[in-house]
Amino acid sequence: MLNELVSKINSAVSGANASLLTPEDSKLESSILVDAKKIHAVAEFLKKSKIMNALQAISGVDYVEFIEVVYIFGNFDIANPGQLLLKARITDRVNGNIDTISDLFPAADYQERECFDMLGITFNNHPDHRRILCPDDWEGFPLRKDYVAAKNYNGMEVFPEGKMNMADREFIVRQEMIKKAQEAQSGKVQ
Amino acid sequence: MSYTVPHNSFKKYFYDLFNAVKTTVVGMWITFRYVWGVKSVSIEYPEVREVLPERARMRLFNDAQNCISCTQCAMACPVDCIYISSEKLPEGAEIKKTSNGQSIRLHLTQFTIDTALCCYCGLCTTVCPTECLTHSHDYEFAQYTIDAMKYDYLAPDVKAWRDRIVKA
Amino acid sequence: MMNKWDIPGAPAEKPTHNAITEKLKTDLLTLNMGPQHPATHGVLRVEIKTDSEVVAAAIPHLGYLHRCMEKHCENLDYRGVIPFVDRLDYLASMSMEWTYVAAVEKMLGTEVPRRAELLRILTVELQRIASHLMAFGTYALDLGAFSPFLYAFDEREKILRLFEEISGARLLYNYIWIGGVWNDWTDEQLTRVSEFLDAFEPETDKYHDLVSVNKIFVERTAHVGVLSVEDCFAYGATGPVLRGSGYKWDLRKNMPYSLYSEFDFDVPVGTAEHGELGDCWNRYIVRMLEVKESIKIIRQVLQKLEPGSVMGKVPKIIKLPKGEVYMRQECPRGELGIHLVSEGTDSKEPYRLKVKSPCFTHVSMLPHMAPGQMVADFVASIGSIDIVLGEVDR
Amino acid sequence: MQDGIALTTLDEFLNWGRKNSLWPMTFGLACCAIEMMATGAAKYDLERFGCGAFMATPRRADLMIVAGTVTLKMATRVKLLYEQMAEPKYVISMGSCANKGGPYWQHGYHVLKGVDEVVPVDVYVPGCPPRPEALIEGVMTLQKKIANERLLRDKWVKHA
Repeated sequence: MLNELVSKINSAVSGANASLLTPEDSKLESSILVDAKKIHAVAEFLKKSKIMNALQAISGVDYVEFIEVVYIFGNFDIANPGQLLLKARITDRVNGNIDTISDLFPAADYQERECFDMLGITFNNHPDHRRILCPDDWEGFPLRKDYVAAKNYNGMEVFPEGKMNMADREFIVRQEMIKKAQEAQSGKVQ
Repeated sequence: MSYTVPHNSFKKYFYDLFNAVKTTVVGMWITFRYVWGVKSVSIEYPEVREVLPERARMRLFNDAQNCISCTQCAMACPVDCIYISSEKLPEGAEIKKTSNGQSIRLHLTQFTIDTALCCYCGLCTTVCPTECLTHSHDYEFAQYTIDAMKYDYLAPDVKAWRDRIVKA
Repeated sequence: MMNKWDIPGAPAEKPTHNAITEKLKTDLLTLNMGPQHPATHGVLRVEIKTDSEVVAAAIPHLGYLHRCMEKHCENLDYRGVIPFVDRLDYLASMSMEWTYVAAVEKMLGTEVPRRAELLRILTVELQRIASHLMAFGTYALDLGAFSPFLYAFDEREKILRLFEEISGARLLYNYIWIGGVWNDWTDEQLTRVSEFLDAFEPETDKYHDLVSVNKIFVERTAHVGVLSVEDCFAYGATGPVLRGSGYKWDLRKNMPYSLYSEFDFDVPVGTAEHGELGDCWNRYIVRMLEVKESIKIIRQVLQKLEPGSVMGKVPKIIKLPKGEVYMRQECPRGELGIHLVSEGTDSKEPYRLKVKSPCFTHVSMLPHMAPGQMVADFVASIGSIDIVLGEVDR
Repeated sequence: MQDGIALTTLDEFLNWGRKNSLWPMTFGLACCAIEMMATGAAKYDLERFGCGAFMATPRRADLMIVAGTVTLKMATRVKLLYEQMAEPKYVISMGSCANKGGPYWQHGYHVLKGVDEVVPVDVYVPGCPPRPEALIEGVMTLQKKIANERLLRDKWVKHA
């Protein structure tokens, strides 16, 4: 079924380069990968041809070589219910951008803002391109794999040392060191 | 529940009026019936206490006498609030047994739980092989300072504490 | 007769309210509703631009409860995620747990025993009742009625007591585990469930008499915050919001998961008895009718239950194959989706866990609903979509 | 008896008044707020302690029950609300999250590790979420604290 959809997308949108991603395990979800530049045209095609009538979520996954934007569509048609995972890959981690689809699906408005907030993907032509969950002056994109949490925000310590149970953890570390030293010593003696 | 709205506006006016009075009186009557005949549900807490179910997950308690320092609870804990450290028993020391017959091969030197971080999920108690780590039914331990929430289960006063918490 | 009132110097006609307001030019006033506001159900902050008393625009500001749950899940093993999923929608923890657990089970290919599946349905439907009772109580509280809140909480406490007996906690249960459920229900507890249902069913009629048909309540909610089916599709709304607009869609019926295909129940949609389809009253009544359907389902579960094991075979350390899965389930507030990505069998942690929360979607509809409403109606609109901020901000 | 009988009695009278009319603020943050509502509802009935009149504004409240996770975005608002309250004011930190960050302490880049970073806390109630009884016990603990306050004595009597 997804194979048909791939050929349909390819014939309707030139340059979409749609391809089917099938996992090794048959229990898992197959998805369709399209070219990031053509995402708006593909979404328009899906909406116009009534294959999918609602956008459910936009999820982003940071594989370190590229960031994958996963558009999760749902078909709320009673006769033919279904869902589709449509993916686009962005390789540029600094200036990664993709076209917005919020003019087609208003649901994408907030979802894209969340995706920007969490993974730092810029959505071109978005009507209200701001952070949504983190404060506006937040630095970094938390769900990236290389994110390091800030130590301070607005004068508040994010990880105050007194609250982190450092003594208890140090105790464990010290015990391990003593144990190792003892083992090493006993090894030498023997 | 259902009614047909009269289209005549004059009639509708009085119908709405009648309807408003009627539904309000019905609602008031339902509330008024609670004055008599309905058993009070309030639990007068400090004097009367609700009997907690057997599985209730309140404060964690570790019976250090039965602990074999396997650190499985600390591994299972999703919030890392259990701190255990242990050292090898000196050679020739007597190996004690736990109440269910497992031998204690490590000397427990620290068993601390920070209840200010604990999320009371119960994952640590299910993995405990000797069932020494349990959820007690003790929920009344509000504190004035945050440091008092960290419990050392090897502290000398733990005996008295144990008698209070574990009602065997 | 010189004029209507027969007073010399008086105008021929009484000036109408509209004529005055049309002439008057008022500046937009910015009202900040929240984060601490009794009517926003938590820490939602809505920036409202009002033209006198009429809302011209509403801008929700989210993130006041952004607890970094998705980041945490990337650092926990698959069992340890369950307590964190609990804390998403804290009014319907059981449903949250089940969706996550179902996603893991689908990747793992676990066979869940029949009794465990039935018990899951039982707990989730009880949770749906508890959650809708809470929605009923707080919605009445928002609109100025206090006693429904007390009655709803009274019944809710009985459900929570049952949950506390089987799981050990009142609110955040960690009861549904990968492969089954934690504890079995005893026969005595199951009889108490049916006793509770027998006592509770007449109570729902009381709620209808008390609130649903009450003229004040109807006036506050009918024809307020109308959302058409097209709006719902455009914004991706699900659950009672979609059904309140009259679209008969329920995942339990349309894409049955678990054992729901065996059950006989109805999908209530907005009745338009008062107001019109898609307004606050219809969204409210869908919840109240769903409670009755849940009672129906639980009764059938109690008949179908047979003794058996409640835990399937699950490896001690769970490792999932490389790939991803998107799991949807019908939760009290709409469809919850869990997008779970695993990075192959050498990792014990999820690579990414994205939660598609129904409340987040519904909050995004507020700017569409608000313009043209009175401020008091806007409060009714927020209450009718029944948001839980833990799920919105995650 | 350095403090004198009159001041002691007056103090006791004031404390008695204060501790039996603690009006909390309607201020729910997260999961614990539901348990706070349950405490205010029929079964546990916080009103029995003179503590059930939930005020919608901080200006009229004496007690702030911080029920839930305080995030960095919310922390400034919590501080603002605390400062808006009139003296005497008390804070109960309810639940693990408000105590020390709770389950979100480890990787919570956006979670404040304990509300005591921004406002002074009088009583910490443990639990995640605490049972309604535990919250009542927290209120009682606070009442115990208020009963031993030395308002007038500290003001007028000079200690050596």
